[in-house]
Amino acid sequence: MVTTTYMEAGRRALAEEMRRDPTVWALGEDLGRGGVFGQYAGMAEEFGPLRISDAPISEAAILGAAVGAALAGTRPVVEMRFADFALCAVDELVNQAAKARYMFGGQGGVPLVVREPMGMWRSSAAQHSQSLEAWYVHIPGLTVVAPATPGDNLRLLKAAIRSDDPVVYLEHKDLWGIEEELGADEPPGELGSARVVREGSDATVVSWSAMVHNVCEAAGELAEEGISVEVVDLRTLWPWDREAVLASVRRTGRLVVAHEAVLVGGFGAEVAATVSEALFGVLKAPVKRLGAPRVPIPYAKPLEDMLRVGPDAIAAAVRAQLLGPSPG
Amino acid sequence: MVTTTYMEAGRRALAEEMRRDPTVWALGEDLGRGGVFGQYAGMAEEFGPLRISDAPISEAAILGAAVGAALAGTRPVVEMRFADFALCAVDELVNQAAKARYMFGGQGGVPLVVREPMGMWRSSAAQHSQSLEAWYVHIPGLTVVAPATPGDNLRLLKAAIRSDDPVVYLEHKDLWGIEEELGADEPPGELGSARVVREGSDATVVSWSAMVHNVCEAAGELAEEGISVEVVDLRTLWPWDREAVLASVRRTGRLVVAHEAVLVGGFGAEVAATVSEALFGVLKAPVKRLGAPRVPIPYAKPLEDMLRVGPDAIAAAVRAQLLGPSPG
Amino acid sequence: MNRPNLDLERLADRHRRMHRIRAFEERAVAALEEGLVLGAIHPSIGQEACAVGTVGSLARDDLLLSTHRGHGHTLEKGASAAAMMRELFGREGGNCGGKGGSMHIADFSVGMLGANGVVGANINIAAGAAHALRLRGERHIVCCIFGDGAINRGPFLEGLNWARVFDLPVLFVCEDNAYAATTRTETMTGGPGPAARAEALGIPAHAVDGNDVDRVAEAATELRERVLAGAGPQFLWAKTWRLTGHTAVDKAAYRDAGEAAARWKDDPIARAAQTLRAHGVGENILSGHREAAVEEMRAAYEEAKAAPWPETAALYADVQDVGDPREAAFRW
Amino acid sequence: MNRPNLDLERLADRHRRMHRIRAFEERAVAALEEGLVLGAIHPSIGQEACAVGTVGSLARDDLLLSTHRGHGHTLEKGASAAAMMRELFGREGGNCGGKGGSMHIADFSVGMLGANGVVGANINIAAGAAHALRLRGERHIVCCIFGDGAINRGPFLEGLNWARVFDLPVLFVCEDNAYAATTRTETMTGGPGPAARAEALGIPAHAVDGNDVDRVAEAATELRERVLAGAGPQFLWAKTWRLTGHTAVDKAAYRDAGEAAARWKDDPIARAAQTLRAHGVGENILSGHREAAVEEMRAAYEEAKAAPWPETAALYADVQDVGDPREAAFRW
Ligand SMILES: Cc1ncc(C[n+]2csc(CCOP(=O)(O)OP(=O)(O)O)c2C)c(N)n1
Ligand SMILES: Cc1ncc(C[n+]2csc(CCOP(=O)(O)OP(=O)(O)O)c2C)c(N)n1
Ligand SMILES: [Mg+2]
Ligand SMILES: [Mg+2]
Repeated sequence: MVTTTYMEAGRRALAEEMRRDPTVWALGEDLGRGGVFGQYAGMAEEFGPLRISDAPISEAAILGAAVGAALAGTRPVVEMRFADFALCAVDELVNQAAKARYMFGGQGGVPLVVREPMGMWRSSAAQHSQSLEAWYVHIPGLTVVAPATPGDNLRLLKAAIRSDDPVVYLEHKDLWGIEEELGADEPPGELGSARVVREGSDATVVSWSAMVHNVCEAAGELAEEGISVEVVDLRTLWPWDREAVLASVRRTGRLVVAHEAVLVGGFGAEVAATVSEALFGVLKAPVKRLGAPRVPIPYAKPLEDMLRVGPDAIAAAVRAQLLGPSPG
Repeated sequence: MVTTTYMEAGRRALAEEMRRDPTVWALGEDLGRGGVFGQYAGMAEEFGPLRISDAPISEAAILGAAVGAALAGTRPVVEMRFADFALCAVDELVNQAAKARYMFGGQGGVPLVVREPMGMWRSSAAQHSQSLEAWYVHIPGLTVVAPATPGDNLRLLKAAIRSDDPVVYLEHKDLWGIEEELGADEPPGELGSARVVREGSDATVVSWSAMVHNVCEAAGELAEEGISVEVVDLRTLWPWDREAVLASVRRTGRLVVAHEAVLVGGFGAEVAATVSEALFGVLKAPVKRLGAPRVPIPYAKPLEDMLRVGPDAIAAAVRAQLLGPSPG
Repeated sequence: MNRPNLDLERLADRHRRMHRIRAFEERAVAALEEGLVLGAIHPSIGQEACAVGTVGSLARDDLLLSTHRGHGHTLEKGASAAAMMRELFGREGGNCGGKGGSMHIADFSVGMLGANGVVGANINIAAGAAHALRLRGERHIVCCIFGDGAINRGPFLEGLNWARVFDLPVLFVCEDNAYAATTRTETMTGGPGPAARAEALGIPAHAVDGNDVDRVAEAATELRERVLAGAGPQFLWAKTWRLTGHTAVDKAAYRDAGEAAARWKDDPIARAAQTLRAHGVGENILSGHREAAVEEMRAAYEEAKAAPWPETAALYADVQDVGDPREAAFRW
Repeated sequence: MNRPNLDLERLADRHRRMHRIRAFEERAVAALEEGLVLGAIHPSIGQEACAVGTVGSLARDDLLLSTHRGHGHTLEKGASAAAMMRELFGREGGNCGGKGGSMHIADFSVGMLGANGVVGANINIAAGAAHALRLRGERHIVCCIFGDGAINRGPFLEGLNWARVFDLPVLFVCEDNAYAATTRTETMTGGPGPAARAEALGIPAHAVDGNDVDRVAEAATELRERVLAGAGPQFLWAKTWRLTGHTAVDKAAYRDAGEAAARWKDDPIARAAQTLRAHGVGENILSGHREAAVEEMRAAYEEAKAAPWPETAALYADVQDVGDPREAAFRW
């Protein structure tokens, strides 16, 4: 077992896949010097500049070229630097990558991974902090992954690279440094399978990415009060593990969905709508969503912090659930 | 009263606003020859090429320039031709237009309207048919409008042009030809107010844009069976008229939300999640969402038609609601 | 005109192939009027010399990325006219199983990786396909065709720069038909145009009379050789004219009827025929090309008309390997 | 060096202003190390001649669009250093109320319409601002500054083409510091570079030694005059060098220490000082500039440190006029 950070896990996944499959390569700005967060440190040295390829500041070309390279038989891993910059290449992702296999009637596939470091991180303000996973889930053809732990980052990035379809792979910048003991041989994970992080009987809390850690903290707090929370980490948002969530909520009768993204139109709405419909009559309380208010992300730390869904808010939402429904 | 098409209503709204306010202007490809659907017919003749401005095939520049022109004191109305091409200008809309007022601490505003003809229309296939309203609702700073009738297109486009914030204005291509009698003097509508198209007592059906017409058809059918449906047209998706929807569902106890967009992650999820939470215990049946399966839009008409949420599907969903909840 | 390299047989063959494209599109336009072609189509009538000259000069293993106006390119790359017609009709057995239509036509079996409904989007894709060829050590080229309107989109800069920086085997072809939809492209284009822009990005550019099929073919062949020889990306600017409307239903009323009439005199098919005639090729051969093409496309039309619609299951096929596309839509 | 137009007083003033920028950024870097500046900052140390030469040559009513590396531009346009420091600290009274930070700094009261966190995004915005000036019949110009890395983004082509086609009053300035983050820009740039690309889009381009503040100012002044006179957009390519890392925490270990040391000898402030010294300007004046600047920024720093955080209500202010941003998040 090796102590491995979330960042190192991503590096390891890519390196192991590149050793295994010569058609895997990575492209993005500054990769030759290790990438902007150091996620590619040492890789150009091992794999050379052709397979760990620098790129001009041309997001549309980075993603568009990856589409072409995928159609022509390679497996590009695209580094977008910040999820926000992926907005410079949306036609390439949504109109091209996601639809090519379908529009061409299955003649070709687009096995590419788009790594998009997401989320709030150190007062990065409105153009460097967004969480837009809900957008990608809405687009047919895209697989969407948002790992919360080093182990999942290792295993799911491998799975993403082996997928024959385009995968939007969202790493959370706030998680780069977290650590986990990982084995020398970690096989690819399964896309679409959730993880029950903690079992519980009074309420289920569903989340993904960095939010999972806040949820765990809240669950710990609540345990001390005698409230038993089941924590489900979705890990993959498309496909999402509906069965696991429904099974959990069937047992607990209560659901809170928490995410960092803006609440309105967030992926929590999909989870809440699905569960509210499927478990109507089973739910003991209305499904509660937690997310950011609908404001751009401000710079000043106290304001930024107000946007965060912290352990306290999560714990409060669970407690409120246990009090039963509020009058409609 | 004048018989007015949905398309003509848009033209009239823009012309009336341009006559009223010299800072209003429109820009987009082919506008000088009336625009791709004829929505700008005759306007270059009245207002000249400076105010009805042609543009190169540069969607990023069209929208980006509109942001600059709005920051510098004019009110640009951007024509995106097909909502799908707006994906070539997402940074400009989401990272720039939507956030400028906030990031700059209120120093400047971005009063622009982005007209995006949306939706399925005559086998236009995967890159000319999308409905992505859910994306825009998720973005702080954007107002989102999707009118269903000529009258609303006239009144709400005026309101959008007078708004001091960026408005994503989604006209449905399938509605261009529908007609309504409109007065000579139609004041701007109110952004954020829904319209009860038809009153009813057994179930509420919420929709917007072209889907409203299918819902009305279904309601007519159901009326013959003795089922009384209240039809709510949201008209504006952000802000959306939560109060009107809740008031209606409080009375009927049942809700179906229908939209043309992909169901997963569609705006229907927001409506369903909100109502399921707010009216827990009041609902007589689980909120039912109707939307497209998660596939790119195919070309062949029989396949395209399979994606459509038609009056029959809506009627069936309402009937199922009246049978009560299915077992969870 | 001085024709040092005139090869009558070759020109005759090109004349025949241009007629195939013309006949395919005339058939498709008629079928659209009948309601059999479902979506919009963009005829390349008047531009056939570009298709035959450029795509006809590629090897089968070369890759091709085309545009919304890509019937001619696709035919020349080797796709079956019958399969293409079925695709335009949205039928089973279309190249894309009826799911793409004219704007997304593709035939991967002959290296045609797709038309594109988004102007300019094929440029970055082409650069990336060439990147893959390089990574895989394959000695082919990628040919990327786009219109004069596409040079005003960002991907033109990004994709050409990409190909230059990574020294990729791409032949870029700007098929300049003077219009972008209803807009005279030059009114929306700053500077001297396509070639200057390519050169400024470090890519050698060559202008050619796009209505002279032999000249286009010579230029394309020569540039393809250079690309294969490792000279890096090359740029061909073929000047032609769009003889009909932007789409099949566009009457092009925004342009001068006189000019259109004059341009018809420059019809590349007529020009090739004139040269052939001047060199003694018989009228029967020339009209034979036309008739054979018309007959081929009539047969393709009949076949397409008789073809069944795609199976219902096709709706959910080839979306992606994981996840159920019907999810939620019909589930609970 | 031959200095026909040397105006000692003017150069001295420019020297003083360059020192203000330098001192502001040195203060900000120190404050970042203390944890007082919250987000990333991109110092323009070594590039002050570009800011003073270009922005210093604008009129107050001219508009300016800048980049992530925009402190110098913003100061020169007339923003208060104290307000800027408060912004970097995320405090009340910052130019953007603490909601923007360094990458979104703006001061609309002096025509500075914003830094930008997205490389190249300011180019189309600038073209549009100029479009508005034209529509409103105002006789000002828009100045748009971007880096050498931005010329590889699509908006460079689209925005410059836009300005040319509509003949807009924009002065584009490429502040070429040889790097884009850790990348030597020339390795990712096809063709001869910024000027050639501008020219290919029909915009006259002019290269200038970006470390010679007088030359930059002369060129900018002249080009601004041309723009005002109706000559259409102009392009200035100012070649400089980034003396420190990409961000304040970047040690720039990826580049040769020798080169950096050599480049420090070309420090534009030192160069101006040398000229002034050679023409008899006293050491006390020169060091006075530095000291006054340091003192001004120390005061700005103290003031910012003492400033309160923004009020809680600021979180929900200035999102948009309609709709409740707290909606749903806290409602039911
Ligand atoms: C990004 C984008 N913008 C606009 C359109 C609509 N459109 C389709 S074809 C066309 C004209 C293209 O002109 P050009 O590139 O010269 O090709 P041509 O049609 O002349 O072959 C336009 C504007 C589009 N398909 N994609
Ligand atoms: C679209 C986009 N891609 C990438 C980045 C990350 N980034 C920030 S600054 C920078 C380098 C910019 O280089 P240049 O334009 O030369 O400006 P400089 O930093 O040298 O002033 C990069 C890549 C970004 N902000 N926006
Ligand atoms: Mg054209
Ligand atoms: Mg630079």
